[in-house]
Amino acid sequence: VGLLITGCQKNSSSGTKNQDKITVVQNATVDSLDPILAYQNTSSTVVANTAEGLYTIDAHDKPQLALASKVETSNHGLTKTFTIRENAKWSNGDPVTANDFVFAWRRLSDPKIASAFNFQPGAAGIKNANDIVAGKKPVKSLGVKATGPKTLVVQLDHVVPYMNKLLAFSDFAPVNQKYFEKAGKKFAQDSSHLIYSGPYQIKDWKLGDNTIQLVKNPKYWDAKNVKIKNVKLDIITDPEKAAIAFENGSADYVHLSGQLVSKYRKDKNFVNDVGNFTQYIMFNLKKPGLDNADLRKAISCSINRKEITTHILKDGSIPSHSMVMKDLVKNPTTGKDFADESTTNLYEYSPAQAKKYWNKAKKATNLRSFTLLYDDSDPSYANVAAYIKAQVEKHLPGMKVTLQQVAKKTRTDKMSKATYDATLTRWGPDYADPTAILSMYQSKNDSNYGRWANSEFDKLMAQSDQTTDQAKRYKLLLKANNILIDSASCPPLYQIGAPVLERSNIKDLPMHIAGVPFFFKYASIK
Amino acid sequence: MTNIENNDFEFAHKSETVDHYSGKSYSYGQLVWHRFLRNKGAVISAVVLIIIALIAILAPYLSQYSPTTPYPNQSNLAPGVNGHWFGTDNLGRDIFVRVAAGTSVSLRVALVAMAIDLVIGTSYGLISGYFGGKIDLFMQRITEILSTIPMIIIVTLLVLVMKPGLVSIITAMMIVGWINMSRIVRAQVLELKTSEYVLSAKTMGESDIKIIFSQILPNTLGQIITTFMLSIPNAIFLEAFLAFIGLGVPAPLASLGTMINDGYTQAIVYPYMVIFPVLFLALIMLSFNIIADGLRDAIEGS
Amino acid sequence: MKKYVLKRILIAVITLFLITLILFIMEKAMPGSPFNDEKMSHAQIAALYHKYGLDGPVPLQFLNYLKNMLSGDFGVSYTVQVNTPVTTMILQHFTISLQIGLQATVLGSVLGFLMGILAAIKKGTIWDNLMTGISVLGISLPNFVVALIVSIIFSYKLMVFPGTYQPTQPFVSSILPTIALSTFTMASIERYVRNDMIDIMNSDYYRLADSKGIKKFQLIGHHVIRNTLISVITVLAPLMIDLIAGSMVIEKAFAIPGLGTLYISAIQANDYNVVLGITFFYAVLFIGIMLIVDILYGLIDPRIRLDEGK
Amino acid sequence: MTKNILEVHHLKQYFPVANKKIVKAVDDVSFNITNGETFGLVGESGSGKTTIGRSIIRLYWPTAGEVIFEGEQIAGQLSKKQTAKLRKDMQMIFQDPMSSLNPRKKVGDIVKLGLDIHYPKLTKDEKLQKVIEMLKIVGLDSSFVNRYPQELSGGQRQRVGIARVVIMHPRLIIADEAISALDVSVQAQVVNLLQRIQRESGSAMLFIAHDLAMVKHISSHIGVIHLGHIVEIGPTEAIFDDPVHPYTKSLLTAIPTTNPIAEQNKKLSNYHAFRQQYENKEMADLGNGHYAIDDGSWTK
Amino acid sequence: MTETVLEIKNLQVAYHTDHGQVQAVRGISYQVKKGETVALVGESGCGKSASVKPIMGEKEANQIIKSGEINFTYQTENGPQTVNLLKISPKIMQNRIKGKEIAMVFQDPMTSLDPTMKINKQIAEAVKASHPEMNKDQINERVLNLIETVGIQNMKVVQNQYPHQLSGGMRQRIVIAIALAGNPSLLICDEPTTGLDVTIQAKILNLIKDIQKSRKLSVIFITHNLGVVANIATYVNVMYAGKIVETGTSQDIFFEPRHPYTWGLLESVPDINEKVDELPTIAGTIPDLTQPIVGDAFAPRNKYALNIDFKKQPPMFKINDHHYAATWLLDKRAPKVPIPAVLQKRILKMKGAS
Ligand SMILES: Nc1ncnc2c1ncn2[C@@H]1O[C@H](COP(=O)(O)OP(=O)(O)OP(=O)(O)O)[C@@H](O)[C@H]1O
Ligand SMILES: Nc1ncnc2c1ncn2[C@@H]1O[C@H](COP(=O)(O)OP(=O)(O)OP(=O)(O)O)[C@@H](O)[C@H]1O
Ligand SMILES: [Mg+2]
Ligand SMILES: [Mg+2]
Repeated sequence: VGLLITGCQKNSSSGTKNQDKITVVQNATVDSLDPILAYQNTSSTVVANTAEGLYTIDAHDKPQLALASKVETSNHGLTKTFTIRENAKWSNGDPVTANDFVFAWRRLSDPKIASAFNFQPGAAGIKNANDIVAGKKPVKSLGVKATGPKTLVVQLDHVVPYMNKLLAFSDFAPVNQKYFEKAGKKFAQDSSHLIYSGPYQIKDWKLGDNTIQLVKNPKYWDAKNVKIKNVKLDIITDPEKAAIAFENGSADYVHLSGQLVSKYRKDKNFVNDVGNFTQYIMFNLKKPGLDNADLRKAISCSINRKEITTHILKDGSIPSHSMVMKDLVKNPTTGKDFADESTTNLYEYSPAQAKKYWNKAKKATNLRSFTLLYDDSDPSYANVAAYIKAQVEKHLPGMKVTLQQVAKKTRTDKMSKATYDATLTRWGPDYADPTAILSMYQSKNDSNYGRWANSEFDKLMAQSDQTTDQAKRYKLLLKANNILIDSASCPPLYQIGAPVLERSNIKDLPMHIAGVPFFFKYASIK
Repeated sequence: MTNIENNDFEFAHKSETVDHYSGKSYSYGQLVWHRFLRNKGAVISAVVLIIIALIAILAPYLSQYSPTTPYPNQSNLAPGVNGHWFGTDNLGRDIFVRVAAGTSVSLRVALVAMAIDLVIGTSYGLISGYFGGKIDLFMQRITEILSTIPMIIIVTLLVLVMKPGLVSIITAMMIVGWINMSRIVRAQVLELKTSEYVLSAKTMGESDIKIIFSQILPNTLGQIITTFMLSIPNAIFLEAFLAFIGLGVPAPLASLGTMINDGYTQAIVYPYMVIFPVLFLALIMLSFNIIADGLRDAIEGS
Repeated sequence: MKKYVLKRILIAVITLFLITLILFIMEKAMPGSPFNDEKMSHAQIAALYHKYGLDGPVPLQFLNYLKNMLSGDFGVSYTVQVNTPVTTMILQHFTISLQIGLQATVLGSVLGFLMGILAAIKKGTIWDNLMTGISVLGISLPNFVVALIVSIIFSYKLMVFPGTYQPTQPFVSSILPTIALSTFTMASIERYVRNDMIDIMNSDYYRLADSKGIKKFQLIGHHVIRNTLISVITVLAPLMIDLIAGSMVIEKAFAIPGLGTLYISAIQANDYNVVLGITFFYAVLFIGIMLIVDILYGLIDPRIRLDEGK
Repeated sequence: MTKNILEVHHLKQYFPVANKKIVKAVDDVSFNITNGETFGLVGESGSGKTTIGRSIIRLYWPTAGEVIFEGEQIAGQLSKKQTAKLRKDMQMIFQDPMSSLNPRKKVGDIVKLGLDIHYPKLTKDEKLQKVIEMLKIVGLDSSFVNRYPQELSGGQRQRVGIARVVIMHPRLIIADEAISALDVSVQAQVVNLLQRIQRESGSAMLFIAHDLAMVKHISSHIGVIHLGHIVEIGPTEAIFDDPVHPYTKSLLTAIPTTNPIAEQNKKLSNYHAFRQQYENKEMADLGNGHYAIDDGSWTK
Repeated sequence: MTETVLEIKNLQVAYHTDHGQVQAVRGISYQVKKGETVALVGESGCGKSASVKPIMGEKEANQIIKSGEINFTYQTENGPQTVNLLKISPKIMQNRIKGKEIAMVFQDPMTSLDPTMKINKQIAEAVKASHPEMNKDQINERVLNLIETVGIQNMKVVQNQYPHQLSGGMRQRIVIAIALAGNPSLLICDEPTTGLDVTIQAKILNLIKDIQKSRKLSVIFITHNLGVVANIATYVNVMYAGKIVETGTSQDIFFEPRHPYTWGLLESVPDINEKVDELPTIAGTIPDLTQPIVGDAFAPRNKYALNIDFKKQPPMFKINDHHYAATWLLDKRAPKVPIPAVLQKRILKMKGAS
C-alpha cells in the first residue's frame, strides 16, 4: 500500500505514435448494434460511424449531407425529396437504395418493436409518425416513400427546423432489407452479421465484447476523405483505469472524473468540455407538502451550486439556472445562448431567501421531512445528495432529509409510479432543440414524473409546435422554460462537465453535445 | 554415604489407601486463556483490535469534525493539513472520523450478523445432529439445497429486492452465514453423541435437553468460538464486497467497504482516501484471523 | 455408488427447480421492469412486455419459461445485449471468466501447495513463519485490495502489464487479475496443506513409512502429499467454483467482460432472462462440481469407495 | 435358588447398514443373572459383547427377544415409571476411561449427576457430602471434587466412572470392558474395588471382558460369546475345568501367564468358525447349569 | 559370548511441555545381543517408548536428548562397524539404518498403515528401500514371500487389499512383514499386541518368536504385561519412572524377582489356577515426571519402603552376573524381605510344573 505515491506529476505523452489509429475509451457497454435498438451512446457512436444515414454532423457541429447527394424541399417545406448518392454502396456491394431507408424508418416507428427512439420520427415532424407509434395508424402510413431506387420522398406534418441534425442520429440509419431478412435473428449480433454503409466497418466483434475495432470501409462512397484507418473503442467504466490506459499509451481519448481533473488540469492533452446533461432535483408534486412552491423554493435557495461544481465535482461542470443546457440552442436573432436568457433568482444560493420561503412554507404545510432518492450509476450522486441533505438541514431548521440510494432501474420505476418524494435526476437532449427537454413537462407526457401541470405551459408548447417562424418559436419556448423554472418543481443544479484527455495531435474530433457523440470521419492526426 | 541416619533402613510404613491430588488445578477456561496468552501474535492482534475498537468508539469525541457534515471548501485536503490527520474526502469530511465511524459500522454489521448466525447455526446443528433420523435427514436436505445456491446469488438478489441498508445486508448474511456453523456443530454433535460420557448421561436418565445443553454444548464451544471468530472477518469482507459492487450501506453512513469503494477510483489522485480504510480493514481482518487461529490452537491444545 | 449418484442428481434437480421458481417470483417482485427508462413511454413498455411475453399471468409465464428451458432455450436478453440468446451470452462471457479462473486456480493451488509443503516440512523454522505469515495476509486482504495494489504497482508505476482486460491480448492482460484472484486460494490452500501435512506427519502410518528407511522425498511424496491431495480436493472445489464463476470484484476492478460483470449488469438492468439463466448456470456449475468432487473423492479414497461398493 | 435379577431370552440385536444390509451383532442370546452375583461375558473383539450390554440398558431398541429386569419386561415400549426405574437401578460402566468422562465437567459434578437426576430433593450440601463419601469409597479423597478428568490417571478416571454409577445404588451394574484399557497393575485395583462395592451393596453385575483370567476372578457364572452367539455358558468352575467348546478352549490357552517355561512351550489351538455354523443351533445341557452350543464342533 | 548388537549407555530423554520438562527417561543402560529378545516392561508412561524412539532416530519437536550413547553394531562390506546412533547424520540413518538394519513394529495396527495405499505397495516400498537392485518381478515375489512369512495364507488376495479391509490381527502381520522387508538385524516392537484381544495376541507373539528364531533377529520388545514377556523374552528390563529398576534373564525375573515393583507387576497378573479373595495390587500411580524425584521414585507406592528410599536413589545391586535390581532392600543393612507369599507359592508351583 505504501507504494501509492501521490502527486506523480509526469505528463502523459503528447501524441499518438501511430498516424492512422486511435483508441477511444467509452464507459458504456454496447447493448445492440441494430440501429433502432442501439441505446447506449457507445452503441449509437458505432452505428452512426458504420451505418451512415442521410446526414452526418461535421466537426463544427453542422449537419452535412451524407448518403444523400441532394435534397429538394417543396410544398411549403412539408415534402422533402432526397436523392441517394449513386456511389453509395453497402459493404457487400449492394447499392444503398431509397427502400433501405423506408424499411428502416418503418421499423423505427413500429409500435410493436417499441424502439426507445420511436418518438424521433414524430419529433422530426414526419407525417403520421406520432399516430403510428400510438397505434392509431398502420406502419405503412408513415410519410416516407421510395419513388425510385435512389429517390426518397419524406412528407412532414409540420416543419422542424432541426430536422437535419435529427436525421444524423443513428436510429435513422438505413437497413438493407434483403440482408436483414437473411440474417434473421442473428442480425447485428456479431460482425459477420452486419453490413456497412458508413466510413467504417467492424472487425471481429460480437455483442458483449468490451472492445470494438473499426476499420476503414473501402466501399464507402467518401473513403478517400477518411483519414484515420483504425478506430478502437475500449469500454472501461473506471475513469482511473482509463486514465492509466491513456498514460500507458494504450488509449488516446478518455473521459475523466472530477478527481482526476485536479491531476491532469495542467496536462496539455486535457480538454474541459461541458456535457449534455443537466442534473436537477425533481419533486413529486403529488406528495402533500412538496406541492408547496415555497418549500421547493426554500430548498432550491439553500443549495450553493457553485460549491457543488467547484469543490465537490471539480469536473468542469457549471451551475445551472435553466432546464435547457448551455451550448444547445442559440437565439436565432441575437445569437445569445438560450440558457443565459432564461433567468430567475431561484437558483442563486441565498440563505436569507431560503429562510424567507421556509417560514412561509412552514405555515402552509407541516411537512418536516422528505426522502431524497438517487441512484448508484455515478459515484458523484451520493456526494451531491449528501451535500444537499446537509445544506437543507442547515438552512431549513426543522427539516429532515433522508437519503435513499437505489439502482437506476429502481429509481426510474419509482419515478414512473410516483412513489418517491424528491429525486436527483438528469436529462440529456436527443436533439439540439429546447423541446427535447421541455416537452416532457407537458401535463400529458409520460415522462412528466414530477406530475407538474401548468396549462399555460402546455399551451405555449402546443403553439410552438405549430410555429414555423423561428424567432417567434424561440420566444414561446423561452417563455415556457421560464414558467417551468419559476415553479421550482424541478430545480436545476448543474450542467455536467465532460473533462477528457485527448492526444493533442488529434484534430477535428469534438464531442457533440446532443445526439451521436463522435463522428470519426472528419478526425485526423497531425 | 554422607549422612546416613539410624532409621534409614527401617520401614517407612507410609501406607496410603486414598489417592490425594496435589498440584495446581486449572479450569478449562483458564487453561485456554493461558495458552492463548502465550501466543504473541494473537495477543498483539487482540490489542490492535481493542485499539481499533476504541478508536471507532471514541473518535467522535476526540475530533471536532463530524463524519457526515460536508465542508465542500475543505475537500480533498492531504493528511495532516488543517488538523485532518488522515486528510479529507471529496465533500471535505474528515477521513479519520469517517474511518472510525466506518469501522464501527463494519464491526457492528459483522457482529450482529454473526451473532444471529451463531444462534441459528448452533441450534440448527444441535437439533439436527442430536435427534438424527428423519429430522436430521429433513434438515440436512434444507441445508444441502441452500448451500447449492451460490452465496452471491442470495446476497445480491436479497439486497436488491430489499433496499440496500444495514437491515438487508445483515439479513442476507443471516440467510447464508449459519450453514457453515450448523455443519460444524452438527458434525461435532454426531461425534459427541456416541461418546461414552453422553451415553452414560443417557443411561442415568438425563433428559435430552439437559444432555444437549450441559453435556454436548460445552464440548463444542471451542469449535463454535473458533468458527465464530473466523466468520467475523468473512462477514466484514462480505459487507465490503457488497459495498464494492455498489450495494453497501447508504450515504451519509459509511462503512469501511463503501469508503474503499469510493476511494478506489481515485487511488492515484488521492491515495489517502483509500489507504486508510484499507489499512483499517486489513488490520481488522488480520487481527480476527490471527486471534481465531490462536484461539483454535489454545482450545485444541498444542 | 450408482444409486448414490442418482439420488444426488435428483436432489440437484429439485434444488434447481426451487431456485428457478424462487428467483422467478423474486424477479417479478423486484422494483422496476427491464424496460424502465426515463425516456420510455407507457405504451412502449407495454408493447415490449407483450413482445417478450411478460404480460400474461405469472404462473403461465413460469410454465412457459420452464417449457422453453427444457428445450435449452433460456430466452433472450432484453436490455444488456438486446435480443442475444442467453445461452450465447453465458457461453461468451463464461469463456473469459473460465480462462482467468482456471489460471488463478492453477496458480493459487500450485503455489499454495508448494508453500504449504515447504511450511510443513520446515515446521517451526523461519520458512514456516514466512509461509504462514503470507497466508494469513492472503486470507485477510480482500481481493479488491490486492487488485488495487498489483494494478498500481504493475500497471501504473511500472507499466509492465495492462490494467484492464484486452481481448486482443487475453493472456498478458489477464496476468494481474489472475494474481489478484489467486491470493485467497493460495493462502487457504497453504494453510490447509500445511495443517493436513503436519497431521499426517504425526500419524502412525507416517512413522511406519518413515521406519522403512525410504528416501525422504519418496516418503513425503507417497504418503504425505498423496494423502493431503485427497483432502485438498474438497477445499479446492468450492474455491475453484468461486474463481471460475467469475469474481465480480476482480472483473469490475480490471474491466473484464466476464460472467460476473454480466451478472451484475443484468441484475441492475432487471434483465430477467439473463439473471435467471446465469443463476441457473451458476447453480448447475456448483452442484455439478460438488458432485464430481464427491465421486472423485470416492474414487481416490479407497475407504469410501469400497464401503459404498459393498 | 435366588431370584434372577435379569433374564435375557433370545435377544437379537440387528443393525441396518448401507445398501439395505443388516449386521446381526447379537443373535439369539439367552442368559440369567441372579441377585448379587457377577456374570462374566467373554469373547473376542467384535463378537457382540458391548451390543448386548447396550441393548439391555436400552441404549438400543432390541430387535427381538425378552429382557426381564426384576420381573419386568423392558425390551419393548417402556412406561415412564419403568424408564425411571431402569435408569436408576441399572447402570453401566464404560470401557474407555479417556472418553467416558465429560472433559468439561469437574469430577464432583460428574459423580453428582445421578443424584441430580434421581434425588432432586437433596440439598446441595447433602449431595456434596454423598459425593465425597463416594469418592472416598473408590479411593479418592475430597481434593478430587474440583479436578477435571484430564488431570487424572487412567485408573483414577475409571474409579470416578465407578463412583458415578455406584452412588445411585444400582441393582445391576453393567461393566463393559471396564478394565481392558488399563495397565495390568491398575486392572487389579479396579477389579478389587468393584468386588468390594458389590459385596457391600449386594448389587449384581454383568462383567464384560475379553480377558478370561480377570473374568474368572470376579464372576460366578460365565458366558462365552462368539460371532453374536453364546457358545458356552455355565458356572465359572465348569467353564475353566471342563470346557467343551473349542472356542472356549482356544480362549483359555491364549491367556498369558508369568511362567516363562510354560509360555515358551505353549501350543495354540487353531479354531476357526463361521457365523452360519452357530445359527439356529440348540444349546446342549451338560448338567449343573453348564450348556454349550451344539454346532458339531465338539462331541460330548 | 555372542556379539552385542546394541548398547545403550546412560540415555536420558526429556520432553519440553507446558507444565515443565518431563523427565521421561532418566538414564538407562542395557545391551542387546545377537538373536536375543530384550523386553522392556513397566506401567504406562514410565518411558518405554521414549527410550526406544532415539534408536530409530525419531525426533519429536519437543524431545530433548540430555545425554547418552546408543551404539549400534552392524555388518558392512568391511566387516562389523559400530556407530553411535545419536551422532550419525540423518541421511545415513535414513539410507543405511532405518528399515535395513533396524525395523520397528508399532502399537496400533489400526492406524499404522497408510489408508490409501494397497498392501503390496506398502510392503514393496520397504523392499525397494533396502534392495534397490531388485526389479519389479523380484520385488513382487519378495512381497508375496513376506506376506506368507507372517502367516497369511491367501496372500494373493490380501496383497491387493487396502488396510481397512483387514482385521486388526492381519494388519499387525502386515506391519511385521514390512519390518522384515529389509532383513534387519534389530527389530523393535513397541507394544505390538496391546490393542489386540488375547487370542490374536497369542498368535502374533508366536509369529514374532518364530521369525526371531529363524532369522537370528535381535528384538527389543516393549509391553506392560509381564505375561506377554514370559512368552517371548530372553532378557527383561523392568522400568519404572524412566529408570530400569530390575534387569535379568527371563528366569531371573520370573523366578527370582527382587524388586518390590517387579513383585507387584507379577502379582497383578491373575493366575487362573488359583483362587484369591482379593487381587494383589500396586497402590497409587506413577509419579509426575515433571517434578524432581528424590530418592526412589517407587517409594511412595512401595509397601516395603524404607526411610532411605525417600532420600536417596538406590544403586543397582548385583544379584548375579546377569541379574541386578535397584532397591535398598538389597542393601546388607536393610531388613530381609521375602518374596510375598502368594507370589512365592505361585513361583514354586510353576517351577514344579515345568
Ligand atoms: N450401531 C451399529 N451399527 C452397525 N453395526 C454395529 C453397531 N454396533 C455394533 N455393530 C457391529 O456389531 C458387531 C458387534 O459389536 P460389539 O461392539 O458389540 O462388539 P464387542 O464384542 O463389544 O467388541 P469389542 O471387544 O471390540 O468392544 C461388530 O461387528 C460391530 O461392527
Ligand atoms: N512428545 C511428548 N511430549 C511430551 N511428553 C511426552 C511426549 N512423549 C512422551 N511424553 C511423556 O513422557 C513420559 C514417558 O512416555 P512414554 O511414551 O515413553 O511412555 P510408555 O512407557 O511408552 O507408556 P505407554 O505404555 O503408555 O506407551 C510420559 O509421561 C509421557 O507423558
Ligand atoms: Mg465392546
Ligand atoms: Mg509407549
